[in-house]
Amino acid sequence: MEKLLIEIFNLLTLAALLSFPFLNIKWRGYVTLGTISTQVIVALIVAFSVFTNGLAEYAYQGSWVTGEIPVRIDYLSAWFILLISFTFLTGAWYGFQYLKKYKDRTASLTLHAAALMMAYTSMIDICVVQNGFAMLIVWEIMAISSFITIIFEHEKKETLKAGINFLIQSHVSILFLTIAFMWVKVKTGSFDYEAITSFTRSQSALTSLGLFLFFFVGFAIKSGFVPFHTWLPLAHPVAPAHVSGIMSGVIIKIGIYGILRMLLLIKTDMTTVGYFIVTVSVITGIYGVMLAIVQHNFKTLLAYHSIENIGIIGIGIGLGCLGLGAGNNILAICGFGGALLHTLNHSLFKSLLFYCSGNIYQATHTMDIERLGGLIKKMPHTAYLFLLGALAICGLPPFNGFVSEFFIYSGLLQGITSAGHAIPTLFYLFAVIGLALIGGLALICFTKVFGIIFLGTPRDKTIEVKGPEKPLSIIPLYFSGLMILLIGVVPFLLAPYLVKTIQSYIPSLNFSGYLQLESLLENLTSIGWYSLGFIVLTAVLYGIRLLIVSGREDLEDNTWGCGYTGDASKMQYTASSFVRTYRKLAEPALLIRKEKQEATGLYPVTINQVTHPGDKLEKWLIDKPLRFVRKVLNSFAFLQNGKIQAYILYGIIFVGLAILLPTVVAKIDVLIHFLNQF
Amino acid sequence: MISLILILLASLFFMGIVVRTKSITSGRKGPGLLQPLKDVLRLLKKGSIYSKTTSFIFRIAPTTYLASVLMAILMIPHGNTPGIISFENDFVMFAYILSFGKFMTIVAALDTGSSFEGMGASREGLYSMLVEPAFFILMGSFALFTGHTSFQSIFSLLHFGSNISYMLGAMATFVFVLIAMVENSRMPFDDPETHLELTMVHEVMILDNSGFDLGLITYTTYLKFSMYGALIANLFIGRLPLQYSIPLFFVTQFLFAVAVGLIESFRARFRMGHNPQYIFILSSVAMLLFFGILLLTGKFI
Amino acid sequence: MIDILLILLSISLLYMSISNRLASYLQILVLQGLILFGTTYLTLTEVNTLNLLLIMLETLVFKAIAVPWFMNYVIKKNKITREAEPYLPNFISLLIVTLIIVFAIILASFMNNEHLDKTFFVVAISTIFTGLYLIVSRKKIITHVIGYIVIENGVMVLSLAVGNEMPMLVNLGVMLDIFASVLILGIFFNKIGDVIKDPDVDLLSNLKDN
Amino acid sequence: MIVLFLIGTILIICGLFFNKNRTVNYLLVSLYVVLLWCLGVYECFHLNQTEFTFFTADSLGLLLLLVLCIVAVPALYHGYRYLEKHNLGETPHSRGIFFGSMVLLITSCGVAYLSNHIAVTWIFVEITTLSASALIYHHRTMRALEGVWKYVFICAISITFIYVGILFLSLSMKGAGIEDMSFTSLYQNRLLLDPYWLKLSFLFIFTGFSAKFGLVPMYTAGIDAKDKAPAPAGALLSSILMNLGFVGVYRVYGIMVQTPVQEWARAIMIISGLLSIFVAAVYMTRIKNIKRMFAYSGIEHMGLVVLGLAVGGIGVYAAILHVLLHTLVKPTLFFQYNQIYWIYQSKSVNDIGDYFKYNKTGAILLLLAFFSATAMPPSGLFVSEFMIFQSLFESHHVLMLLVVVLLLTLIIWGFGSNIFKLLFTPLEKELERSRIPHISPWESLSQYVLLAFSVYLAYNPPMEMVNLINNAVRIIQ
Repeated sequence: MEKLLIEIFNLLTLAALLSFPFLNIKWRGYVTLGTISTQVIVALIVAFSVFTNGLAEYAYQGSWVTGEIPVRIDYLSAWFILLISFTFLTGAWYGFQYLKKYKDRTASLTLHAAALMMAYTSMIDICVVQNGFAMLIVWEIMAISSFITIIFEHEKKETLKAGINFLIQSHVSILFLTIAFMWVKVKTGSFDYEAITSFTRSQSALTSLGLFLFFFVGFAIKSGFVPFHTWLPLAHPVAPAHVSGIMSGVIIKIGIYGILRMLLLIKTDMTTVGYFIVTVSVITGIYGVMLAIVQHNFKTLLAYHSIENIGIIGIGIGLGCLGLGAGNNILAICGFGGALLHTLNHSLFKSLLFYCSGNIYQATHTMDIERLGGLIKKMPHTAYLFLLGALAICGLPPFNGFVSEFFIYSGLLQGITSAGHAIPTLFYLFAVIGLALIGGLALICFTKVFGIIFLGTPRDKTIEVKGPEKPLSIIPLYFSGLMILLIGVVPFLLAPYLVKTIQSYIPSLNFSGYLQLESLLENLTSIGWYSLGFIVLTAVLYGIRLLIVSGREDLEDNTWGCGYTGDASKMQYTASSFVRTYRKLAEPALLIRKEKQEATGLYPVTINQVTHPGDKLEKWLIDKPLRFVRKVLNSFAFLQNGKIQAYILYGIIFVGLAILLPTVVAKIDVLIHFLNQF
Repeated sequence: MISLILILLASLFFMGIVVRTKSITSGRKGPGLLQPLKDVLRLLKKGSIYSKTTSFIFRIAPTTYLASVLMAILMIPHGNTPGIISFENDFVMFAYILSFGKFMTIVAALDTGSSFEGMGASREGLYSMLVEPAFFILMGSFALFTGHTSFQSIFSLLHFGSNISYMLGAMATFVFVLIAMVENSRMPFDDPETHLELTMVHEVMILDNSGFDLGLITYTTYLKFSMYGALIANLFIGRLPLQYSIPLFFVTQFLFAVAVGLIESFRARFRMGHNPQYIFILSSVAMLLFFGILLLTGKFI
Repeated sequence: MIDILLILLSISLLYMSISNRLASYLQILVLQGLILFGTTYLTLTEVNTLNLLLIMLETLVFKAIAVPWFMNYVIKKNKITREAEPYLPNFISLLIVTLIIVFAIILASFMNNEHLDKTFFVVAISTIFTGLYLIVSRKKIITHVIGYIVIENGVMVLSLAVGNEMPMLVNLGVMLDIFASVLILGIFFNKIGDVIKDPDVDLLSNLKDN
Repeated sequence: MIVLFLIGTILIICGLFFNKNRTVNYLLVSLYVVLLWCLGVYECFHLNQTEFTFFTADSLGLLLLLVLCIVAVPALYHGYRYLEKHNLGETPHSRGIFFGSMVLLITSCGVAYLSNHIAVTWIFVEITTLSASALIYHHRTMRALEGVWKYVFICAISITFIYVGILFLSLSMKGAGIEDMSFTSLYQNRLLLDPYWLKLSFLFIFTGFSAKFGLVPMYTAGIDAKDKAPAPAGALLSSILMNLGFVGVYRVYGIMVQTPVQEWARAIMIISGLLSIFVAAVYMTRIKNIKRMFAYSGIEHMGLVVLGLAVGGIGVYAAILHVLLHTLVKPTLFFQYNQIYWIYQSKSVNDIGDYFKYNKTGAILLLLAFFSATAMPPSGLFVSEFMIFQSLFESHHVLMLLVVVLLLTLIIWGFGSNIFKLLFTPLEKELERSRIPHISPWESLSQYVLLAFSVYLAYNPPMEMVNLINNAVRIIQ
């Protein structure tokens, strides 16, 4: 059953690709849309049937290079299939509208469509295939096709630059994975995932830890843990909005999937792993949001927020590992549950936010927050959807972000109360503080984004906003928005699937564990209801207010300007001035170039100040080493200097050294030996 | 239920007491205790004026602000008797609900496109961000202390037996008081009565609110005060029976109000630029508290 | 007798390293050709006569007469300046060639092979490397060709060392000699000579990547 | 059969030289292709049978001969397309020379694979030099002249080196009193040979072959040759000619194994391989001439091959596989280069771009070929590269593995930034549509087939191939 479905799933893409040459561009678009939609349906069927009927497993007879290729669809795979498919659904529909602007560029569109389908297919395959070698191949197909989708607007220089950066970094990640799988292959002679388990079981915890680290780095590059995050802020702004949405929604989540999968397979000292992951994640989260706040380009900003959310997910994962290590079920449940749920939630609201940013970009043709303002009047739907997403990503009730963060919080607090010793207690507290800080910073960031972009008055009069919003560019967004609200209000609908997925980590869930799980789920339910209650309360209060003030006449006038009655739009708070106080605090952690002119002379002159936010880690970990390597390489550029004498000289040197060096070394050895005798 | 009623009652007189204290200390015969409430009622009766640049956000913000605070109040227990809403880790929701209200007020301030309100908005956001860790550390240490993670169970199990714990209680009170000060943006972090917008935090955010909305916001501030008052009171109520606990509650609220009044009349406002570091002191104090409790529970081995 | 010839050969190398004029290079080539002629005759005692004749003919006609004459012709035809234009001063060249010979002797000292007369080995190696050195250290293309011929002579000497057992290899050497020299000289005369007057390597260093 | 083949070839070549008629030329070339395939098929059925005392189709030779048969067809076909497009100064005579030397090159490579006697191999190496030089000098330009001069001179030196190496080998045989110089006898008596001379001979032979093989130290002239030769010829130079070098080194290294010299030989090869990859990295990251870039990528791959060969274990298998796949993949780049040049009339990255707009089929092919040549999965080379890494890993050369991986990443970066510039970046000034020749998608068919074939061979290798490779590996173990 599943086998058939998965094969259909793959064949659909193939068929669509083969049909392309015979279609005109319009139909290619329709075919792509249709294919992805049907694929989503198929994938969802697979996922749900797995959730209902239990694991599906079958194998292909691979060649002797790959060995047998087992395909296992367990709850984890199903969970990820679920969220990937959903994001791709909205992404494809939104992208269909988004790309209508470019319909004259048939070639690029075709390539893009093909790559999009391939990306989706390969990602689902990654979730199901369980053979290291095959996985490497689909993994790289995924990377390559997503690279092609990213460089859609390839006539821009920075697009290509960012794209190549993405390609190289994902290649580095695949190198790490290759070495890790090779390691297992050399030791066990099999690419099957189960070999990893048997191998790590037989090895010392330290070796397994090393293996895990290789896997972790490989996947962390894809999912953007600090310090491997540098490709995200470059790739997201240049990609088309729907691709950014998909990329930040699911492509980076594939990395999370990998890490979760490896945690299922690798048997090692989970406590150490937990400490490691939590530390990395807290740093990731805080660093991401700290940089997000000072960005001017809203897509870059959202990209940094993806890093932050990866941090939150990571905290969940680490917590789960600590739970496993300490044999504390409730911790493991909260940790992995929070992580899985937040993965889903983030894929929802982040894609929503990116689609909104796409609408903004297409209406105003700028991504610079500083130039925007008052868009809520021109594009209300986008504005309110963005607000929804913003509240959700800040983890505020009654939206889904809060649910998953609550999960993690309760796990951490559980840890604090149950940990037997000072060090772990402090560690959990440190994580709690991290989460709290992340929340607060996110609040600043999104009040800034929403307030500056949508509210007030336009800060740059030259931008004319192209309205009205197309229905197709809104409907997918409402779809995600609905899901966000649903998960926020009735999270227990997801509970059965979530519980099954979590249980794959805690195979032996004893009775007390079940009780705790139950209580947790009750909590979940109550949160949902209270959130709903909060909505109702607000509504009621607003209703009362309306009733009371209905009789009265409201006056309209300019904003109070302290006596100044002229056009104050230039005097509004800008994004940078909004975060100035924060920037002053965070200066040491950031890398901000300021271009500042001082007003001189007696008479008023126009001066302006610009800040360019940079990335300290990128500067120190990527740029400088790369520059150094380039320098070293270029210093050898004399080799091919066109002089035939030199060419022959190389031969002589090679032969000469090959003859001389060993003898000389031997002689030196003899000398040393001789000297040692005294 | 009971805590809700008590807090609502307290909120009626709280600001009056504060004002009265200030006037007495400055040697004036101040207004009656109910004067602030009357102001609010007067505002509620008025019609309002809206800026042309504002949108629906601006109109709904005050309501959500009030709603968030009410929602938060519903979670506060009275000693042993739980609040209307009570579940494990409810204080997490408490904090996040409050920040929801804050989000809306900040956004509303930006909605006016004024050249001042952004200032207040950004400061408000920053300060609340800085306060949040303090609150969580505090609750975390209580959780560690009592082994439970909901307001009700925490407060019912808080008992100050040894000398250290008295000290801890004092520290907790101190932190809570200061958190309340920041959250309500009063002295010494913000001077609501200054005449200069550039130096205000909260008041400058609501420059453009008028009439009913302004009334709502003002009253919400009172509510918030009494809410924190209730939290502080809960520190001492513990498992006391009602006939003792209710008077104790009001005494605490009264002392809190007087304290606020005294601080406002004798302290000068911090320099705006230095506020962050002062606010962060809270977190450090809370950390100390945490360590103290680690000592108490004997987890330092 | 053979040793004397061989030593003469290496002395000619020394002379070559310090001589400046192309003419003297050609004379040395002629000399080396003759020396090889002699050595071949004296060494290959066990090869059948026809083969021996062939080889000796090659050494005499090709090495000692044809090639030098051709070169001379080219130099005249293209009016190549008669200077060798080395990169390094002659003194250092002399030093280096001496070092090469010493190096060859040291190398020979390592081997423990009674089947080979070490003189052949030493002279051959030093000739080959001197030829390489000449190519590397001189500017003109024509000196490259000369250097190459010198290398060939060295190879010839080496092949003579095994000539008695494996005449086939010597023939191969001869073949290589003719083949490569013809190829190189062919290109040289037909093409480069016409295209570039006073051929100088610097004119042929456009294909490069730095 | 070999003899027939040689005679037939010689006749065909003479025909090509002297005939002036186009159709006759076609006929002769197609006849030759038939002859070549006949040889290939024949040798399939006469594995390990010595004929004419000097030629044995052992498994390695057979494998290489077969890929040669495959590559030769598109190479000759594209030769025709090339001559038609570049008809400036194309005379029947020059065409005759061109195809004559193509045929000569292919033949000499093919026969050299099969030869079981080092001296015979050497002779055919000389002949390849001759034919290659004729091809390089096909455009009678100053640059071409320079290229051919350097190539001929360096090759002359290198074959002299090989010859010297052979002499040393014979000296070591003399010590052991062996007369027969064929590889089989050498393999049998490898332990009797005198290590001292063996060392020297390996050193000289390796250095000599490195010119054909495309390795440090003598790779230099090869780059210019591949750059200057017409693209179809360049394709041959960078595939089957490099294989010739590989065969030579492989067989000679086969003599060294199990002798005391082996470790030393390994060291030599490893050093040379690493240096080659390094050199490739140096130039791939800075070079702007795409044709030379393809040539350098060949250097990189050969570096990997020789590493695998030296490290041993599964590396030897991987090395052979890598060579085979590289022979299929690399020519596609050169064939595609033809189309690029027709459109832009330039080979410098600076004045070409947006290829995707002008020639979609070719552009997609180039994209695929890029992924194949950089050994990113799902390309075929990934498999062999994976195995080479694995052999490095197994033999505990982890540090070396990391260095290689780093260099390869840099290479991909340089390669990629050029290729994507070429594919996607719009030009400063658009080409006027009239000047762009229309290129039919069928032009790229052969490349697609080759790439597909390489992927197939890599991921689903037919058992026969696996067995052949394993037999070839036995020489080393």
